Amino acid sequence: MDSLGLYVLAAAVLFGVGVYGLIVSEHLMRKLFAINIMGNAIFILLVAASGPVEGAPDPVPQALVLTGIVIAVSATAFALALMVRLYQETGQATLSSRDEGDDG
Amino acid sequence: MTAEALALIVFLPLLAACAAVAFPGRWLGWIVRIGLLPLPVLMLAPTLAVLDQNVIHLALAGHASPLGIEWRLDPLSLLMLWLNVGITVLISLHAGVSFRPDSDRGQRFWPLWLILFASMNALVLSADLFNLYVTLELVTLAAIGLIAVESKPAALRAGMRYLLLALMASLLYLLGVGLIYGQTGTLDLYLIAEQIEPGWLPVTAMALMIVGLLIKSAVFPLHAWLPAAHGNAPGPVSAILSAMVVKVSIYMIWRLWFWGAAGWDLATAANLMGLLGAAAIVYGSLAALVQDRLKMIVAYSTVAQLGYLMLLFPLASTLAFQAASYHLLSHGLAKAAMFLAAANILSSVGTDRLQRLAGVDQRRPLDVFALALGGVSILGLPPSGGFVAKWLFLEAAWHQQAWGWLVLVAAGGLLAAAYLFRVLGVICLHPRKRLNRRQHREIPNLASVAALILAVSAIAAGFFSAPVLSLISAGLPPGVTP
Amino acid sequence: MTTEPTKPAAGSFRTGLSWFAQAFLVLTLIWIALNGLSGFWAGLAAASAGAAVGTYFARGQTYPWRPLKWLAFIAFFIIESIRGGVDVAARAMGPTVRIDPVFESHSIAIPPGLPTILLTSFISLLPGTLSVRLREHDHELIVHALTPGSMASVTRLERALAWMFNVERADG
Amino acid sequence: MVDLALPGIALFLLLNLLAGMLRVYRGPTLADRMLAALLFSTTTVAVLLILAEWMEQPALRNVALLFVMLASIISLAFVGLPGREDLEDGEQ
Amino acid sequence: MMAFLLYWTPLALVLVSAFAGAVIFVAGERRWLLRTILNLAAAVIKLLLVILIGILVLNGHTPEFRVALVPNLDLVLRADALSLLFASLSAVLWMVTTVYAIAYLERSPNRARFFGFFSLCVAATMGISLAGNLLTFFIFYELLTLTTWPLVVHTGTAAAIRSGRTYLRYTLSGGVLFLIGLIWLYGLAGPQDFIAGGTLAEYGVDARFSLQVIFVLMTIGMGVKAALVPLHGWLPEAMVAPAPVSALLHAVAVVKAGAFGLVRLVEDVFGPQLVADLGLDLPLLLAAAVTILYGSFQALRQVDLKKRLAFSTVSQVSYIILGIAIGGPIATTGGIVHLVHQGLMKIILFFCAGIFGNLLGIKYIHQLDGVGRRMPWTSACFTVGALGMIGLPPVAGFISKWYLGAGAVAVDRAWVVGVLVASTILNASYFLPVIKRIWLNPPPDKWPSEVQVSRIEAASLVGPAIAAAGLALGVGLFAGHPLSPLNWVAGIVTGYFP
Amino acid sequence: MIGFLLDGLIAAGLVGLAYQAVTSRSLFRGIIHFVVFGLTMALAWARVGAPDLAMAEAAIGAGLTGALMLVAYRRLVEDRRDAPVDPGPAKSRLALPIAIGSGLLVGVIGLSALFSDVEPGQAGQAVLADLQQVDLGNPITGVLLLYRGIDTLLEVAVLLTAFLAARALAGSESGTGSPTTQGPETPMVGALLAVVIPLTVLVSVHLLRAGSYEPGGAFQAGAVLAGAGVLLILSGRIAAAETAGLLVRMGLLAGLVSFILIGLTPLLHGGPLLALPGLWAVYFIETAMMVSIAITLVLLFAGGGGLKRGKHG
Amino acid sequence: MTPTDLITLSLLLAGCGFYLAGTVGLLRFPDVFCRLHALTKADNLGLFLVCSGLAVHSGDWRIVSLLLLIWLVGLLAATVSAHLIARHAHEHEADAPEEENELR
Repeated sequence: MDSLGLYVLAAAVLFGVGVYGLIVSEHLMRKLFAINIMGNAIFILLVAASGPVEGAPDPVPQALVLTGIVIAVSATAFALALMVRLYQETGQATLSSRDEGDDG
Repeated sequence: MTAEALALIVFLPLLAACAAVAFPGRWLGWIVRIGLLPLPVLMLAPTLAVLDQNVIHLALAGHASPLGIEWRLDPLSLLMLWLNVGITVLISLHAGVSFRPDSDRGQRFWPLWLILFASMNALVLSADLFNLYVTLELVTLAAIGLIAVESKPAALRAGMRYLLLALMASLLYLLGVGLIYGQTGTLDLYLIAEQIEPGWLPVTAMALMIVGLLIKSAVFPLHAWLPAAHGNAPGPVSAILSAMVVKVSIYMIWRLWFWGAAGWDLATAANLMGLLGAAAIVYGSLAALVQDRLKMIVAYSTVAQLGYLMLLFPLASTLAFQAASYHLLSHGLAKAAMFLAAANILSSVGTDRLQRLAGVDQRRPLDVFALALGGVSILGLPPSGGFVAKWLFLEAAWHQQAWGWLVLVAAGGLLAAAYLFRVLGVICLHPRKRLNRRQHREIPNLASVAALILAVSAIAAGFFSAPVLSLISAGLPPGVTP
Repeated sequence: MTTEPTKPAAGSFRTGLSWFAQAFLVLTLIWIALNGLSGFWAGLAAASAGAAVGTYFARGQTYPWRPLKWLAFIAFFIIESIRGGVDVAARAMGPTVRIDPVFESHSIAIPPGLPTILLTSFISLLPGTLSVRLREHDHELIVHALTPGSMASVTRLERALAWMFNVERADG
Repeated sequence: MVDLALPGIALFLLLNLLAGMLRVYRGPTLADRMLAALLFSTTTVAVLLILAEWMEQPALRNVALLFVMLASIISLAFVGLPGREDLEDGEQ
Repeated sequence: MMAFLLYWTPLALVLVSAFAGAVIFVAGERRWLLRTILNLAAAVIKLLLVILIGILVLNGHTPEFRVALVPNLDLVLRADALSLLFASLSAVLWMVTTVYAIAYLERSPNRARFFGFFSLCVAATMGISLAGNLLTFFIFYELLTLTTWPLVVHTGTAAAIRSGRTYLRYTLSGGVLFLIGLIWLYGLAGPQDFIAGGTLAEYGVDARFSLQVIFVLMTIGMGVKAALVPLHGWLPEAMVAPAPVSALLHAVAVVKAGAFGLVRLVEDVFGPQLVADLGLDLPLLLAAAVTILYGSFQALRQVDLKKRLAFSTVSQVSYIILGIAIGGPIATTGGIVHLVHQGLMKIILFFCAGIFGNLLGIKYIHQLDGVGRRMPWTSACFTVGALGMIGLPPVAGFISKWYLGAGAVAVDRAWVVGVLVASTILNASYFLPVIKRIWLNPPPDKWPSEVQVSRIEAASLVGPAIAAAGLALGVGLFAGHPLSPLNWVAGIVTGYFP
Repeated sequence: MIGFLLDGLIAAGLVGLAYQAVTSRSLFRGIIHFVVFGLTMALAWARVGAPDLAMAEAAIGAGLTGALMLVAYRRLVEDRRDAPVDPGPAKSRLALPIAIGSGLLVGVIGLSALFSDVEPGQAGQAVLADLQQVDLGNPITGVLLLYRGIDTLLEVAVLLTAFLAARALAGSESGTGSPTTQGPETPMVGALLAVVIPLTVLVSVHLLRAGSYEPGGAFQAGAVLAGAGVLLILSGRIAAAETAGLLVRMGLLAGLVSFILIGLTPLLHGGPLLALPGLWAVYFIETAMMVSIAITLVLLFAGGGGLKRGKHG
Repeated sequence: MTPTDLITLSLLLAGCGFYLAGTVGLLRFPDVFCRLHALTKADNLGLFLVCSGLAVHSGDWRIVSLLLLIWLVGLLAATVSAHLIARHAHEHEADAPEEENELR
């Protein structure tokens, strides 16, 4: 096993941790952590699991992950804004819904 | 011509969105018009080209796949494109009233709307797995922004739930994409079919992608986010969400399944998908039956109707393809109409709780009419687009001796009838109850007219199916039995 | 390219210009350090952009250049900060923690602006002292000392700064 | 020789960092937890510089530069927080 | 010009009332005059169109409108002789019903909605009558379900909503079975137009089971509307609808559509020969017989006038099915002609019941005492209708029964005559007491709730009833005329039994 | 061997930090752990041989994410009502099995993908082969702009969309709190800014330029620049405004619009869509994108529709 | 081993030592202010030594200047951060005994 395998393993565990956090956490920010962690796990896999090209690492997965990171950041920032807004409106930063059937 | 037209179809709305951000205020209305109205005209060139050549490849930046990204326009994507353009333009009529461009709301709404539109066009065209991921994210973010645009608590909560699930779904999809790339070294949807044999890794990759997309398309039992999101969003947004946004994910599943995994033996999985669809039909309809808010009923109806699209997997024949595609179309039109009508009723009465809508047909006859017409198509009663789809489904099921699916499709309409007639009954049939006049708010007629046009198109779709269906049958995936 | 940030001084155009010029010079040097002479024009553009942004948002006063004094001060400072590091390392690694923390108040004798700032930030690197907060319009500094005797180094630093900036300490 | 020692030093620094992270658990105050973040940025910079030397990836020096430039952001953001630890809200 | 007429007249016949309905919707509640004019004009135009088509058909043309709905599946509107029979019945009865309904609903709310759907309903009925293949028939059949639902629930009372729900449950489920059968049939044999004598006649016996199942599915699908026992449950409940609706439902639209569909199914799709070969005629015959007897028994038990009429319908409509199930040209003629005869007679009865209910508040049979003196014209019409139902000459009903009986004997099913006799006795025993009450019993001091109406209004209520009664007598008396329904049907039937 | 240990330590650190981030007792600790997790990711990327990603992660993780989280956290605690901010973990018996299951799944997938006879990436090979003809040293920049330009274009659109969506949320009444965290003014912050701000601008241009031949590029540069903006906001030099001024709007859109317009121009003379007409276009678009990315991120952080000079500016 | 290597190694090792000291101080010192002492002084010295060691090792003037720049900026960031954290702690926590905080 080489270092890449190590990182792949780490990615697997990270993914598990992310899933665990997503299920267990009530607070939205933690859910976001969890999702980001899952995302990072997948990014690692993406880079690690694609073989090298002519000795150098394959640039395509890296470019993909770079795009993925930007998207993750965008989504996280928006999610945080949404969470804050939700908190301002309802006093809750969780999804334990009390009044789902609001008049739309 | 085609390349130019396609480029504009994607980028004109995007540029208009930019312009809408750059010049809010007086010009916004015109910017939106420029961004939307030329699109139906622009669609002509690609349409002619597809009729002529059937499939058009467009290597972006001149680099064909696997090096670059390709756009690929075939009959199915052409249908999706038309559907998106048509429905968006029609809903925009409504949105032009409910989100007036010169208002503050409008300035927040329109850029996102245009981006959503452009991104769906880009998604439909794209033939690259990762590019699809990016467009899908764009669709999702724009859609959630639109859901939450009025910042009502329920909508915020629904948007948040949707966002979390959508992010998770995208991750699953992305994982699949990564695996596929690792296995094949290419990301082109149509190249991977040639590259991989169905070993367990490719199958897992495909499964991951499909599960992710199933979440995004809210197929039972992954539907939990949909009713709240669609039921609490502003009217035009609910309409486009139900009519298009969930559909594009299903469209992607079709692409993966029938093109990407062409030639795999997926019978068991296909039956599983079909069962999911069946469960969605039954569950969605039953859930719609017990809702007490109009928009929630319509939203659950979407959950149910999405189930029909899943029946394509077990049936997988030309007829089934035509059926599912036509269902896509007719449901899109009908559901958009119903959501718009429901939104008009909601904003007119101030609530959409069913008990308080008795007699609203006096006040908003056009909306109720649109609702009813849309409902007819949803029920699959003739003569409507929904009926054509249902008929084709039945025929497809018959030809494969798939009696279970046949009965399901046939009986599905009954379930839909149960909740739709409940709505109509409550709305129209309380002679002595009158609406409280004070709460009544006038809405411009254009809003109702938009709903009505959509509803009438859903019905009219029952009469003009021949060209569409022959188009679809010209673009069948490789693996489908005729 | 250091600053007195509370408010831009009056006659700000000239100070601004000179601040800009200094920042520009330093940034150009840094660019050369990063890239060598390749992309020099881009470097010039970057340096001027950086200097402009800095001038716009974070400008302070400028001080005349006295390279020799600065060098001498840097030597002093490096020695002192090594002493500081060794001191705290010794205390941390020792068999018992020989500290007796105390808050001290130090009234600043050098003028506000860059001298005060340097004082405040360097105090944290000196043996046994940590600047905690400025008070009384930046004239009083609360210092956290590991041992009561540590305040001597503060006075030494202040004297060095006064020497470097050619200012008289207020308390003579 | 040095090239052999470099990863060892990086490893040592990381272990060191790991030990420092204990402070985050121990707390007890918000500020204590921030200290760990601070420690983290200084240590990581060193690790990155060493890695740059060892792996012959000069770009990592740029990464290190980013670290030090942007490290203060978190401190600044932290300073804006209302200070009392009772804002830590884990337990009821 | 001729080609144009031949192509477009069937569509025009359907669209006339659809268009009228749409305009009525748009015009809204308050445009009474426009609505009335539209209603009447559409009815007249429709009648004229039917006459036009009749002339065309008599001259040996077959007007046909055809458009592809789905590739290989056409929507066909074609006026053959049988279509024309049903279409003219509908057109005539719609005409009188419209007049009646305008007066009947004079003061009730939601008239725009009512007349809008009323018109659409007629459009659907026209579509059914002109349908040139099963798909088209199905489309309009479902459309009919849809457009009659608002009429059934029109009053909006809890009972109405309940009955509306029952109605939907029955008809939509029936529609689903129909649809499955239809798909099956199309899968098996491909889409084919109606042909006299049966499109499937040449179909081999190897798909015997499939064909049997298809026949059963479709019979159930249509039997729901035709109120075959045990699928009749919705019909008595639907009596909560306003009288014109009941009249229309029972005499023309819904029930008749079901029966008409069965005629099409047996004669034009399967063909009588194939039905017999498949051994399906006897079960159908039994179902019809049971329905006739059961309906009559139930009618006997009802004290509510409209309910009694409803069960009477259940029983009478099955004569049609009985006729086609017996087989042979004579009985078939009797059955099909009963389509017309029953329509005319039943509409009289419902008109009259509506008048009694509307003007005097009479709901139950015992309240009819002496009404003959209060309302002699109406009562006379009622009597004509009732006697016709019993089968007394010279009213039209006699002719049907005669042909049925003769036909049954002709194909060696004499036991059916027994059914007919029993049914006649039952008919007599639930109608004669009513007639006796009307004419012989003394009137009460006070009617349940009497309403004063203007002369015009009264005339437009009673007029249609009289007209219908006249027609019912006329077709009975002039059954020998070459253009009478009887001869018309006889002409049609020769196509089935070459 | 030592390298392996190093990697092991980093990997273990990642896992531990992640676990702490989602389960630690208080939300604040979770945030700290998450930020540190991001920084460790940068190390991991460096080790995996992806310095571009390390740089991106550093720029984002070191500055933006942490600041975003902390500011959001501050808004939560400031606006605190009766309900506790963090209700703590939910009890779920299924969580652990599901998590372990999915972790195992991903592990098995990942390892078998790693050890299966992986096809050398066709796309990657094609990129490396094709890049020889172009004077662009960094293949990743090549992929991002030349070969998969639409991805990048849409990625900028995603960023813009996130901002627009967040702005749409802000509503008219709630655009109050600019996340200026500076309490009483201290000259130290001024000193910091005076050094860091010009330097970040310089470094971002450096990274941008470097992007064409070594790790770096528009996103990294934009993120660094955004870091400068965040610093300025935190120190009160810039504040959130209700609406954006013309300059901000232009900057916001520059990347997307210039990419689209330049991408459309080849169509005028029959060229393929999005084929950039030369390296100048790459540089131009990258510069515009850097500005756009920076401004978008700053606006997202500021939580308003625009920027204005703050009270400490 | 060349003399350059020797210098490099010893500088690096010394740097490690100071890092270690910083961490030990961080763990051992009683309150946040004392810990800040350890962190700022020891770690910055450590960074300085590591940088110098690497500078000696590489010998390229551009790398040296980059290292110098990194160190200077790090120094500034560290002192400012330390100051800010100290001030924050001083403002907010002087009145709140720490042991209570731990449990809250």
